[in-house]
Amino acid sequence: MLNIALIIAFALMTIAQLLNLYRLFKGPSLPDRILALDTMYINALALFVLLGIFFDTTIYFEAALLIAVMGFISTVATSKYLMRGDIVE
Amino acid sequence: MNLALIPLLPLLTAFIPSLFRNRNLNAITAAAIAGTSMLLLLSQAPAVFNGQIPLSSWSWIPAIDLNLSFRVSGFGFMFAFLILGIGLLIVLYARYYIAEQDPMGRFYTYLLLFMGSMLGIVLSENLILLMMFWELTSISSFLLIGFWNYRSDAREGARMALVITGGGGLAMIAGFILLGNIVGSFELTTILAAKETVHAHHLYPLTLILILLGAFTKSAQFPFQFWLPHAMAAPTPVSAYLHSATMVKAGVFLLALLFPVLSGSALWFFIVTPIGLITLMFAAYMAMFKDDLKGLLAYSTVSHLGLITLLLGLGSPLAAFTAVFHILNHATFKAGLFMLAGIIDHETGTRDMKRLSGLWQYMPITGTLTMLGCAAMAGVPLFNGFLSKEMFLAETLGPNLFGSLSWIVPLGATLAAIFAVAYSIRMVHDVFFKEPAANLPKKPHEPPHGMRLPAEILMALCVLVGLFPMTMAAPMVNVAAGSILGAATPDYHIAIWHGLNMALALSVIALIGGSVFYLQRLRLFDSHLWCSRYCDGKMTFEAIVSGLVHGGRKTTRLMENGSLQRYIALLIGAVVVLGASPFIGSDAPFIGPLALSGVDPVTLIMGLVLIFSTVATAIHHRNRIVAIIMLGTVGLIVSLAFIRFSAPDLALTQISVEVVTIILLMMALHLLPRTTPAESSRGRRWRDIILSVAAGGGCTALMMGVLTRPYDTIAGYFLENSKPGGGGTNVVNVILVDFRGFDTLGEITVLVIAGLAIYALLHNFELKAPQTDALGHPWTEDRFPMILAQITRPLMPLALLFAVYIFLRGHNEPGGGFIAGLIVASVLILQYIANGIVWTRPRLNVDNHIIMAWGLVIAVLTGVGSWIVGYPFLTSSFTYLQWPLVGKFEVASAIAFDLGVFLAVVGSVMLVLVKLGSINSVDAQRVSTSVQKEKKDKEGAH
Amino acid sequence: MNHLIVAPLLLPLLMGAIIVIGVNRSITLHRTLGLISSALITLITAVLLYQAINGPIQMYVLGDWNPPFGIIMVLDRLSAMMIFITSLLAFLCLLYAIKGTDEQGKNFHALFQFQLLGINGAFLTGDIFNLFVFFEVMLLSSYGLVLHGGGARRTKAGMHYVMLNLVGSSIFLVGVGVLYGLLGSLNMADMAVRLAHAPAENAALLQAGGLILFGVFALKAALLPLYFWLPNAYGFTSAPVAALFAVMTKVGVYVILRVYTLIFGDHAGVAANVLAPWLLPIALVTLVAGSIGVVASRDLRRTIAYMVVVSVGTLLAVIGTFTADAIAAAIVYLPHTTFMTAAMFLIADMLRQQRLDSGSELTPDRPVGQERVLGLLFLGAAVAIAGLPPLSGFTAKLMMLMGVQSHAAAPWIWSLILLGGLVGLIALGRAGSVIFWKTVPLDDTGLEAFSKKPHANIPRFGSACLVPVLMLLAISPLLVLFGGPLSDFGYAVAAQVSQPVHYIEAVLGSDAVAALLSAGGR
Amino acid sequence: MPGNRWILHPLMTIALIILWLLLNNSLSFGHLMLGILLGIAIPWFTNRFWPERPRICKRRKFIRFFFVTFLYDVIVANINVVRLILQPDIGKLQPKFIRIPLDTDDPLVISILANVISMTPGTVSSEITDDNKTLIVHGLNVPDEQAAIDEIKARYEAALKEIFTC
Amino acid sequence: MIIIEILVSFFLVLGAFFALAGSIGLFRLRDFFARLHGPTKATTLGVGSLAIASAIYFTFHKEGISLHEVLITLFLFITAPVSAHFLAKAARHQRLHESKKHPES
Amino acid sequence: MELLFSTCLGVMISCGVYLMLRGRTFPVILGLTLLGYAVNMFLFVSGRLQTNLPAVIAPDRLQYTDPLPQALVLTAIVIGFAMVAFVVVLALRASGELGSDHVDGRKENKS
Ligand code: NA
Ligand code: NA
Repeated sequence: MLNIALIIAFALMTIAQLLNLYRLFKGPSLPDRILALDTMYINALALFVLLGIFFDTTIYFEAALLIAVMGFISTVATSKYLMRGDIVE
Repeated sequence: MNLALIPLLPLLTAFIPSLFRNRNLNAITAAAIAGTSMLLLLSQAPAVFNGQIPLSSWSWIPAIDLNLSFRVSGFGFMFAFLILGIGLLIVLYARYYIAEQDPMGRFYTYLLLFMGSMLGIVLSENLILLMMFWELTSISSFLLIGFWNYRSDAREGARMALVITGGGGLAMIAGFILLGNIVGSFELTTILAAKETVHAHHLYPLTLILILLGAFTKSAQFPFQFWLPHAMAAPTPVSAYLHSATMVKAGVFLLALLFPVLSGSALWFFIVTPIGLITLMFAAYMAMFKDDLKGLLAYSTVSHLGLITLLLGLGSPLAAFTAVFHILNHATFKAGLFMLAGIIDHETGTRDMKRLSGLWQYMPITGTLTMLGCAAMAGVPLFNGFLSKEMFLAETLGPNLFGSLSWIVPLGATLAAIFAVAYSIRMVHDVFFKEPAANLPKKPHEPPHGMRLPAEILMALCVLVGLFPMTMAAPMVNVAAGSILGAATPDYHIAIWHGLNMALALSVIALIGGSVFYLQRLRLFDSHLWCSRYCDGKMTFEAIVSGLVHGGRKTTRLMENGSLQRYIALLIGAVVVLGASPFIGSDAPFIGPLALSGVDPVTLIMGLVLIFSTVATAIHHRNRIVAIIMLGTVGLIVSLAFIRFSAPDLALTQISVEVVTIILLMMALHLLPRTTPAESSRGRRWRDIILSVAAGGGCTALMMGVLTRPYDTIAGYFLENSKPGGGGTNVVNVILVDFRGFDTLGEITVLVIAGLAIYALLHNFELKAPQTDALGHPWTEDRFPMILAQITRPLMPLALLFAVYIFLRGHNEPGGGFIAGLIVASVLILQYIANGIVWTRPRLNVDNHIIMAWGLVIAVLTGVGSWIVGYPFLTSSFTYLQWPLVGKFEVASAIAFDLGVFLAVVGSVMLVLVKLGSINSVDAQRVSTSVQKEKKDKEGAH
Repeated sequence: MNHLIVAPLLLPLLMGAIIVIGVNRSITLHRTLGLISSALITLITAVLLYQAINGPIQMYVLGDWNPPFGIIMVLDRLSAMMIFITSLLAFLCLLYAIKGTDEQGKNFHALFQFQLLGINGAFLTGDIFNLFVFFEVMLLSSYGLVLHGGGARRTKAGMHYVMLNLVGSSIFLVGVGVLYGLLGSLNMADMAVRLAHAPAENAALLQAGGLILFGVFALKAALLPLYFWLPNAYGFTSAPVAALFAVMTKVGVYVILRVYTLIFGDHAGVAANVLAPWLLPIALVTLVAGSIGVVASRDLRRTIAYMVVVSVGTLLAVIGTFTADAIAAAIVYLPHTTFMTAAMFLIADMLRQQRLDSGSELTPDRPVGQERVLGLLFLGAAVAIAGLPPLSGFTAKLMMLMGVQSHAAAPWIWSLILLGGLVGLIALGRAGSVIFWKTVPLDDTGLEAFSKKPHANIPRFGSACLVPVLMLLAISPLLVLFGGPLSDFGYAVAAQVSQPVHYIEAVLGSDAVAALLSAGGR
Repeated sequence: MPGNRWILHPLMTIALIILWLLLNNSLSFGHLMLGILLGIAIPWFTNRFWPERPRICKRRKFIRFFFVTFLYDVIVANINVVRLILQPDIGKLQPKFIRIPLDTDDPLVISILANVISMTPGTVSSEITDDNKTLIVHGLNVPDEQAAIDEIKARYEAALKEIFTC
Repeated sequence: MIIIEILVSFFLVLGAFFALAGSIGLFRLRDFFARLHGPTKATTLGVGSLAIASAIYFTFHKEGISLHEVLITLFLFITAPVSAHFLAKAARHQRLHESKKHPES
Repeated sequence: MELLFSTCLGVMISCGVYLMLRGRTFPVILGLTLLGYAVNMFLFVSGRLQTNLPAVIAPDRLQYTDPLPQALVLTAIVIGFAMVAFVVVLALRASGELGSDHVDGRKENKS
């Protein structure tokens, strides 16, 4: 049963990633693309968690946490690039 | 020992004359040095005249059979005597000739260098050693000919001489090595005795040709004759020395020296004889039409060298004997004549025979001397020139290998003799007789006696030898020829009168014909006009050289068009070719035995996502920010792949590096054009696509080949020893900080270097940032949005905690100093983004240089620590401490090393990003400098 | 274990770091530290060279993890010679650099130390991936040094150099990936043993791996068609850096010699002598192309840069015969060409400064300021480089000609090497006569031009600048004077290099050698 | 909770200790010690970056707000949003920017308010005017603008103001 | 034990569903500001519930409680709105709202 | 799996190379970064593709992936990062010095 749930979850997350990818390519605006990338980060994080359960290991936890941190930073930086151009000023 | 000194003394002490300002001191020191060498030489005379060959030898570089060994053969002795004797006269002559403003000391230095090298050539026992001196004469003559370097003709003459003779020398190197290998020794004594071996060897022709190339270029034989007349741009003393007794004679010396081993074959005859004959005639012909005194003498010299070559080519013992004799005679009268030409030039200010005339009444003594010299040159009886020339004519009549065409030789010889008489008469009559010349640059008068003395001595010798050959010359000639011909030496009686014979007839014909030619010279001049344009090889030479240069420039421009795109394409292409080459014609199966593992849908789709976003990066590369975002996606999926395939550490590193990279790229993009113009031509684009597909496909193929093959790896060792030996369960990290800690040390060094280099690049460098964004909107006023500031500040401690966590667990779980460092760095960067440099920089009041440097120091010292316990660098040690309550926990030196890594990462990343951030904002730079100033003040305080 | 072996790495590393810590201190401090370090390294490498000449091959096991598992440094005669050459050259270049060059930009001395670390590391390491790491250390600091001082031409040339080498680094990793994926080891000696046992069906892949690596090394060594970055990079960078870089291309040469005798040597079974068919022809073509560049270039510094290419072509052509005698000759030629080109770069720099506006371009200009001294230096360097007696170029060239004569391609090598010499003669003769003789004005009725005194405001060079150059030049006569011992050393090196079993035995012990021989290697 | 010269930032220290234990998934004494150590040490480093002390005056209200109101709203919000997203005809949506006049000028309060708004029903705070007087919020579906404004001000701003002002 | 499994499965599917919903919003909605809502809320909550699932799972499948997944959720709840705010700000800077029908009172 | 991985890698390398052959510094840098990712993956899989066998010693596990390539890739990633950082800054410097972001400093748009 857990496996079925996992498979479903994987399936849904993969579809989600594809939808993000669509938005990433389609745009049309830059904020759209950035938003898509940010969402991909968070979904990747979700995939890490799923993998952790699937493989029955906690070894991917830090990766998940780190990806959250880095996703945030990159989104912030990119948005600031759009608003100010100058990221570190 | 003193053998070696004869050449080495002038070489090693050459610098002395140029130490003095006083011109007399210059001359005296030079004379003293040459004189000493002369004495050393004469001390060998007894032995030599007893027919011995004094030898002395020291081993030097066995690998190239180079020995410091010298010999004084009779022939060598004669040459050395000429070199030193005439050299001494030249020293005296030059003292008067060289003008005030010319650096006389330097002149004598060059002269001594040249003298030493010449002596070396004629006294060497070892071929390689001889080769060294040979090339040395090329260098020193280059300096001598170019002495008046402010004159372009001097420069060109010098360079031409250098290239021709030096180039010939290169050919001769090859020839000598071959000769030495054929014989099995480079010592002349052995070589000269090995005629049969050499002639029998299949490389004999090649060897001969290469060596002759060297000799002919040096002795200005046709078709290399042209450099010599242009060497006349040298000061007359130089010409008198180089072109009478020394440099140009080196070639014929070598021919005579190797005569015993190389001569006596048809090949020798058919190369040497014609060359000599052509040179003899051609140069004599040219000499008649030279208006320049020195030009006339130069061509006459070439022609006489041709004569000697021809004699050696004929190959009979007597011919060789005659050659030796003529070498001696020619040296004497030609040196004198050059000096006289120099005197005339010096006292009248010109050497042009069109302007000179009727000098007799001003300088009768010089005139008399010139007449004597020219008589010798023309081969008038009672002068030394006559003796050898008549013997020569006699030799030409002898049978030779031309068979039915044998008559060509005497005919050519006689013609040349006729020309010689003609130009000799001209030199006397045009200059000293006819109506006195008007408008000469100077008022002509006799030179100071010291300047005339050398010429007087030489002319006296010409006459004396002419009158009493058997007493004056025969002994020396016999010894010299004897050392060449050995047993074959003819017991020849040199005499003025041999009775009425063909040779005498030819001499007479020459004298009469020459006079006739001279009288008819005006007609001849007209007929000669065509030649004056074409007969000078200089044009050809320069055409060749400049052709070489321009061809070179074209080729270079063709290859190196300065386009990086082409260079990268070449690199990729070259590697593709190299990598593909082994598979061409290899029948082994490409895919290995291992079965492929199955694909699950999630991975498959993620793979597709990776491919799509990669391609998107390439497609969107013109719209740069979009490309960056796509690149970010690629990086994200790559880290996913690392997780998928059991590499959590890689995923952690990849994701953090990737984000920092993206920030870096955007910071740069802000100061660069936002878009890339479409500028690649269609063809170029296709070329690139093909190339990149080849590269990518190649890598795919390689990887398939590798992945489908089994391999046994050293990995097992790491897995076993990680815990017991390295004290950590995360094998990857243990490899990094322990098994291969040295790599990691290098890796953080690279980071530090990057920091340094980037800082240096950005130092005192400013770029203007655009005022509006891509859509043309002005930038938002709100530089540091409140919300971000409010969130990031409390975020900082949390992130530090996380970093500590990642750092500490690194040894046993995924993580470690590097990732911790990147986390801290990116959180600090977040501070900068949220609050700006002006707010943040002073709050981290320590120079990032110093942080990263300390990282390195700590890492190194950790490694050095293991020396104390007697282990090699970087040997790790760890132990488990049992603490009350806390329990058992591990202390490993690797942690200290990892701390170094951590600091290096934080320091370098911060250094780069902050410096990069502040290059376009003045206040930011002000802050960072003020921070440094603060520190300086602090240091100043205590 | 002989800790001295890692001293040439740790000393510059530590000193570099210390200099960085003192980043805000005076340049004098940086200079002192840099000089002390370089001098010490030179002494240490001299000692190591002495040990290597008289002793067996030594190994330093880093982290006490025995090969093939840990990283090792190996000191044989070849590596010892290379690190000594490097250190000595670096010391002399630094002596020249502290006369102002180092102030043209930031962080010169730290970068210089790290440069030293990288080069020495590349020479000493016995591990293919560690070699990559040291390549990167070497390259990145060289990037910094090449661009030191800035300026448009220099930046552009530097950028080409950087980007090409970045591509090269990626290719290196691909090559290592292939080899590790099939052999499962990184220690070069161990790779050799495993390669000897490699099955036939892996032959093509293994050869591909080896040849891909050659692509990278060829870029470093500057072989055709991968040397195009060099003339500008060396011609436009600051003189001491260019002089130091005379040894950088030799790193490529060294690595080629090392990898393709040790790993892909005769004993390498399915991948034996994989480079043999490629190296000689490529090197000869490089020699020709370089010579063409030499005659073609209008700028003295570029002329010298092309001479670097020529010397690489010569070296690798000779090495390309893969015979002991030839390798010995190459070993004799290597220090000569390195030091002499370096000296010439420095001389060209002094000339550039003392001429009015044409700098090092070969166009007539005012008379050189210190015409006597510089003329003498130039003559010396030119004679040496053109391979004329009595300097080292002549003896080295002779030894190479004699070393390759047994090889089938000897006629080609001979004629091309000799022609290369002729070209050098032509180019340097022209250069010298233009710079020292053909001074303004251009009209040939020269007396009044000659009597013209050089203009004022010419920088004059004190002994501080001249001494390092003199010391560099002084090496040449020494190489001739002690040509006997030198050539013996050359043969000794060749004996080790052409018989890699010694190396393998020193690293992995005699069992490994036995295993190697059992695989049918010799 | 005022800091003293050892414990600069009591709240932060406590938070750090808890986080440390969470990270390590352990309550061992060793980790507790380490956590306390870090909890005290880290604020020393970060003090210069976070000099302000958030004053949570009404703790009980604070707890109630975040762990009852907020959590509840988040869940509701998500269900709403998902419903809106998944509804077949998205044309019926009435997205709108609404300007909310702010009664506080405390940056912390404003920030928290903005975030809370973003996480709760159909609204994303998208800009704070430069004078910090108005918060511009994007509503995914705003049939009645005034109602939305009133609810936000009453339900969140007031509460937050109360919590963070003594 | 079965309850645990049910619980885990529930949270897994729920979380994945929410995450997907967020992406659907990103995929489907008409203009940027509308799209912003999905990922900000749904995805965050979705990942949150996945984290809960993981926490429960590891608490009962490995020895000892495992709560560190909570950290992820916490972090996302703090940062997601900020990201959203920033993106919206950027979008407004790009005048995306002016092109669309966005009445501003 | 191997085929999928190799294909992805081939595509990455192709795109990287293509970008590196462009005439402006920025695409070249993008290409270098991309190539860097690809090459790292190449080095990584030289230890073969393993699912859920991380090289972290655990008492109950017998199989592990080959940790060595992972360590190498970590080093390579860091070095690659340093290089990209440097070349990015160099591109800035060049555009400042040469007044153009063309790799050859050319002003006019032709190739
Ligand atoms: Na900035
Ligand atoms: Na190089």
